[in-house]
Amino acid sequence: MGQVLEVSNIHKAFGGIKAVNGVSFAVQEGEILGIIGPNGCGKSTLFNCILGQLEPSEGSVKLDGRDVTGMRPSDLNRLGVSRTFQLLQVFPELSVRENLILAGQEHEGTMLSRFFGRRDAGLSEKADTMIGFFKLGHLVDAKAGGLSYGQQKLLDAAMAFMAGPRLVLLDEPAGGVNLTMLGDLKERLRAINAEQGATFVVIEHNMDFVMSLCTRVVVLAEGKVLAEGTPAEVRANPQVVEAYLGH
Amino acid sequence: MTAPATHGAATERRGLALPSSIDGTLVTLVLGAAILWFAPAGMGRYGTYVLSLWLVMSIAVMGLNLTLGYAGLKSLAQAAFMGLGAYATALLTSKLGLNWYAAFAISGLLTFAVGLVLGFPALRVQAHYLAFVTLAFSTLIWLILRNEQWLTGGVFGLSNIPRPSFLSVKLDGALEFHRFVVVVTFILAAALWWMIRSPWGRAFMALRENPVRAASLGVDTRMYTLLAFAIGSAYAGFAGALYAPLVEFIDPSPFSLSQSFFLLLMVVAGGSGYLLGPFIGALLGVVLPEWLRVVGSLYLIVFATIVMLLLIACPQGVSGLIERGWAKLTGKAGGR
Amino acid sequence: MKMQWILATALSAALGLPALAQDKVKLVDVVELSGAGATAGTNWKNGIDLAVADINAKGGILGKQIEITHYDTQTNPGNTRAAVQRAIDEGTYAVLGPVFSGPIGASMQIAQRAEIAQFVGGEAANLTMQGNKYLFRTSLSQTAAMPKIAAYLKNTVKAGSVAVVWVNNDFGKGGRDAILPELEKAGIKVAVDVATEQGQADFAADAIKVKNSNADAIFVYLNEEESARFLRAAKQQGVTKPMVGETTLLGSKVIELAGEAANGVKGHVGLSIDAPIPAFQEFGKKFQAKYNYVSDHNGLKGYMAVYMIKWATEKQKTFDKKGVADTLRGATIKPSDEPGIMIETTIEQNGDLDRESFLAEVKDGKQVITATLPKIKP
Amino acid sequence: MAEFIAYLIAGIATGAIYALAAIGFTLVWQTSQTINFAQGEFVMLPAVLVLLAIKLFGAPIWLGALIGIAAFILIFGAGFKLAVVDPMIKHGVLPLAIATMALSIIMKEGAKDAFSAEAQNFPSFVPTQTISVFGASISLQHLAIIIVAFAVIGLLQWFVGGTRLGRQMQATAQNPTVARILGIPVERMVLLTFVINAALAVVASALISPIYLAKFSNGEVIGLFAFIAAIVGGFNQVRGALVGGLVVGIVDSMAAAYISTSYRLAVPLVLLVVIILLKPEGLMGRKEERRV
Repeated sequence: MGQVLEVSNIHKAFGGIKAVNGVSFAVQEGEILGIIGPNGCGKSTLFNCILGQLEPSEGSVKLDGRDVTGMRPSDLNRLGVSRTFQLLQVFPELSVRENLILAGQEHEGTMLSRFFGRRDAGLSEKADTMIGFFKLGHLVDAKAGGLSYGQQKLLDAAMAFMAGPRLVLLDEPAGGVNLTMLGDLKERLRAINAEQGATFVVIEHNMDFVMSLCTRVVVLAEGKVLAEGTPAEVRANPQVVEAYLGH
Repeated sequence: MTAPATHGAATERRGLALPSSIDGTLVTLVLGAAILWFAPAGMGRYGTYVLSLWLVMSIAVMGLNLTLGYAGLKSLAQAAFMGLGAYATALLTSKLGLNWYAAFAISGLLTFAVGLVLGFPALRVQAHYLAFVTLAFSTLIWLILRNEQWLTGGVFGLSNIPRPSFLSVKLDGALEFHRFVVVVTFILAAALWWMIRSPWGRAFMALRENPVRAASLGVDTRMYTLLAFAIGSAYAGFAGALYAPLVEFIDPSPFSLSQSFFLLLMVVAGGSGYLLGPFIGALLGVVLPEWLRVVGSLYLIVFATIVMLLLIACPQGVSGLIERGWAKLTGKAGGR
Repeated sequence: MKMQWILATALSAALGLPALAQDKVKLVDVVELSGAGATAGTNWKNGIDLAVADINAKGGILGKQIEITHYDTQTNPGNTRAAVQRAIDEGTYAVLGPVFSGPIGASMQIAQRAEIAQFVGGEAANLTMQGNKYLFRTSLSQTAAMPKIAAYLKNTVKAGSVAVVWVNNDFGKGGRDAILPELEKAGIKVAVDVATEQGQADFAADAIKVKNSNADAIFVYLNEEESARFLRAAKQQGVTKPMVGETTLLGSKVIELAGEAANGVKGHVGLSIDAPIPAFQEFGKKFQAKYNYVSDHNGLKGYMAVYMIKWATEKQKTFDKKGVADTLRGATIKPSDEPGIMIETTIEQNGDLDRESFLAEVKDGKQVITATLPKIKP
Repeated sequence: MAEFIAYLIAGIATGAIYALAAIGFTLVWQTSQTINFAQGEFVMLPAVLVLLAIKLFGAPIWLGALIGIAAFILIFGAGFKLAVVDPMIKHGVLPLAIATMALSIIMKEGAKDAFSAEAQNFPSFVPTQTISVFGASISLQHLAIIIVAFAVIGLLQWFVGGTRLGRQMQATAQNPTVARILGIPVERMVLLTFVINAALAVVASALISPIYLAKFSNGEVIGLFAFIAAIVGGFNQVRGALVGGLVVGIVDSMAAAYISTSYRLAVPLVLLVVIILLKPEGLMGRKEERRV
C-alpha cells in the first residue's frame, strides 16, 4: 500500500490570523481518511492549500512523491486529484449529462481534438453509466439547476469521480443532505472505494457519517493536528473529547 | 424563434450523439443568410449599405459575445480591435496591393495575437483587470491611429480602400458586396456555432458559471479564458477587415472607447450567451437610428434605455425574452 | 420600384407629411447632430432652417417650396458617406453638409460620382485640392485664411516668434499644417508647437508651456469651449503675450465662456455676426430670436449655403441638378442680386470662396472689427 | 526649477479634481464590487441640473442650486441604488457594470437634449483670483479643490473609522453577510453609501464646473482620468483615490511638459498598465485574496 498524498507542515495566514498552523499528515492508497475539527479550525483552508486554490505560506504537498505545492487546480486535477466543495458546485445551466461530460472532457485528447472532435468528447456512455451509478438515471437530460438539493449533491460527487481519479477530497459531502440520501451517498462512496480502489479524504461535521465511513481520522484544532488514529482510537482520546466531542 | 434551440432543444438532443446533428440555430442561420442574400432587392444602395453594416457589426458583436457572454470577461477594446483589423486590411490592400483574402486572414491573426499578449498579464491577476487593461489599450490604439499620420492618415483617415473580388467577379457594386458580406458572416457565424457546440463551448460556459469549480474538474481556466478573449478579438479583426472595404474610408473615430462601450451594450441588448443574440443586438444598435429618424439624436437615449430596462427585467436580453415567450407558448416550464 | 413608391407613401403618410412632391424641391442636409461635431452641426442646421423658412415665406425657389430633411451623421465618416448616398438615392436636389472635414473627405466622392453639388462647412485645405468639381465651400479655406494671419502676425503684431496651440482633430491639424509654411514664409519662428485634445478640460500645463516658450505671440487654433478654457488657463498662468486666432477664437461663444480672459484677443475673422455689415447683424438677431442663443459662423455658413443654391437655380431658371454646380463655378454673387448671400462672394473653379474678411479684436467682452481685408482677387 | 514647480503645482491642482471624482469609484466598488462607468457623468450632471433649474423656473441661483442638487441626490443617489443597483445586483456584478454604461449614455444625451449641446458658464463659489506659490501661480479655485479633496478624504476616513454608523458601513462593505448577522441594517448602509457618493459628486461638480465649464460631454474626460486615478491609487481604499488622483494629475502635467503633446494622454494609460503589472491592487490598495 503506497502513499498517495503527503502533506508536510502546511501554514497559511490571512493578515494576522493563522488559519492553518503547521499541519502534516499522509494518505495511504485505498483508504478513506476523515478530517474533523470544530468550526474555524482551518479544515477548508487546509483543503484549499492542498488543492492549489490558495497558496500555502509555508509547507509542501506531495502527490505520489512528486512536489505539487501551489500547482494550479486544473493541472492537479489532471494528475488525478479531484474534489467537491462545501457549498454546492454544479453548473445549473447545463444538463446532468453535460455536467458529467464536462467533468471528464479535459482528461482526454488535446485542445484541437476537443475543437474538431465529437461534441460529447466520446463520453456520453461513460457519463450515463456514472449517472446510473449515482441513481440519477431518470434525470439525464434535466438542467442541473432544477434538481433537488440532495440530487445536486449526488451529481456533485459523481462529477468528482467522472475522470476516474486516484484521490478524491470531499468537503462536507453530508452537509444539508437528508437521511435517505445520506445512506445512498455513503453506500456509493463505499462502492467506489471498493470497486475502483479510489482513495478519499473527507472533511465532515457529521460525526456518525465520518465514524462509519472512514478507516482513519485526523482531528484538527486551532490550525494544528490534535490527534490521529482509527475512529475508535480518536473517540477514546481525552483531548479530542474535550476539544470537540465533548460538547 | 431561435433562442430556445441554443439552450433547451439543442442540449436535450445532444444525447443522440450525432456530432453533426442539425439544430434550430443552424437552421436559422441558413435561412437568415438566404433571406439576406435576396433582401436588398428594391432597397436602394443606402438600404443595402445599412444591411451590410448591420452584418459587419454583428460579427464584432459575435466576438464580444464569446468574450462576455460565454466566458464572462469584460473587454473594453472591441472597437479598437476592429480598428486594428480595418487599418491592417486597408493598408495591406490599398498600399501594398495585397489580396483582400490574405489581408482578412492577417487581420484576424494579428488581432488574435494581440488579444493573447494583452490577455495574458491581465488574466493572471483577476478577471476584472482585463477591463482595465483593455480600456488603456483601446485609448492607446486610438492615439496611434490618430497620431501616426504617415501610416494611418491620422485625423484625415484613409480613403479609396478597394473592394475584393470573388474568383473573377468584381464586388464593387453595393448589392454584390452585400452578398459577399452575407457569405462571410454566415461562415464566421457557423464556425462560432460549431465551437459553441464543441467541448470548448461547454468549457466556456462552465467558466462563466463557476470558474473555480471548472478548474477543479481539470478545465484549464486560464487557457480557455485567454482563448475566448483572443478569438473574440479576432472576430473584431474580421469585422474590421470587412468594414474598411464596405465604407471605403476609415478614420479613427469609429474605433474609439465609446464605440467599444456601445458594442458591449449591443451584446447585452441582444442577449449575451445566445449565439443569435449579436444579430439582434447589432440590429438595435445599427438599424434603430434608422427607425427612430423621427426623434433625431434621441435614438441614443432610446437605445440605452432599452438596454437598461432589459437588464432590470431580463438580463438575458431580447433573446431571453424570446425564450421566455417561447416557453410560455409551448407551455414548458421556461425562464430562469 | 413600385414597392418603393408604396413604402415612401406609407412612410410619409405615417409621418403626417404632405406627399405633394411636384411643387416642392427636396434638399437633404447631412450633418453632425450628435457626437463631437454636435455644436457646429447644430448651428449649421439651424442656419439652414432659418434660410429655408425665409425663402419659403417669400414664395420658394422658382415658385417651389423647399422641403428640407436633416440626417444625423453622429460625426461618423462611415455614416456620413452612407447618408450622402441615401440623400442622393432619395433624389435630393443638392447635398448640404457636413461641417467637419474628415466626414467631408469621406463622403465627397459620392456626390461627385452622382454629379450633384455638395455644400460643406469644412475649412480644411486639402478638400478643394482633389479636383472635385461638385464640392463647394461656404467659408474661406484655411489656405486662404492662414496667409492673412501670418501677414497680420508679421506686420501688425510684429512677432518674431509664435507659439502654436492647436486641437488635434481634422480642423486643428489642418489649420496647423496650413499655418506652419506661412509662418516660415513670413520669417516667423515657431517657438513651441502644442497639440491638445478635443474635449480637453485642463489647459494649465499647456499654458505654462506656452508661457515658458517666451514667444512674441500665441496663435490659438482650438474649438469653441477649448478656446475659452485655454484663454482662462493662460490668464491664470499670467501669459501676457498677444493671443491671435482665426474666426473661432473671436467668436461670441468663446467670448461668453472666457469672460475677461477673452479681452485683448485679436485675429482674423471670416464670417461673423458682428461684422460691420447690416445683413450679418440682422441675421444674428433673427437667429437669436428663433433659437434663443447666439449663432456662430457655422450658422451663417448654413444660411448662405441655401442661398447659393437658390441663386444658381434662379440663374439657370430650371431645377437641373448638375447645372447647379456648373452655374456656380466661377460665379460671383452680389448681395444686390441675392440679398440672402449677405456679402459679395466669388466661387472659384475648385470650389473655394473668395470674399472680404475682417481683422478684429475683443474689447470689453465684444468683438470689434478693426479693419476690413479685401478679397484676394478683387 | 521654477518651471518644474509650476508644472508640479498645476499637476497637483488638476490631480485634486481627479481625486475628488475618483472617490466615488472606490465607494461604489466597496459596496457593490461594481465599476460605475457613469461616474464622470455623475460629476457632470449636477452643474447642468442647476443651470437647467435656473433656466426652466427662472429661479435665482441659490434656489436653482437647491433644486438641482436635491434632484440629483434624490435621483442619482437613492434612485440609482433603488432602481438600478437593487434589481440588478442579484444577477451578478457584470450586468450592473454594463447598466452603468447605458446610464452614462442616458445622462450624457439627456443633458444635451434637455439642456444644451454647448458649454455654459457656471458661477464660481470661490473668488477667481490667482495667488503665487513658489513663483508659480495657482488660482483660489484650484486651491479650494485641493483643500476640499483632502478634507473630504479625511472626513470619510474619520467617519468610517471613528463613528458607529461609519463602522457599520465599513463592515457592510467588507462582508455583507456577516454584517447582516451582526444586526447591521445592510440595505440602509448601502443606500447611505450611494447617497454619500451622489453628494460628493455634487461637491465635485460645483468646484470643477466653473473651471471646466458645464457641458454634457465633460464626464468622458473626467470619468476616464478619475478611473485611471482609482486604479492607480487602489480601488478598495478611499485614500487610494487621493493618492491616485494626485499621481495621475502630476504625471499628466509632466507629460504635457516634457513628452510629445500628441501622446500626452498615453502617459497616464501606460502608468495604469505598469501598475496593473507590478502592483495590481494599486499604490494604496489592500490585496484581495482569491477566495473559494
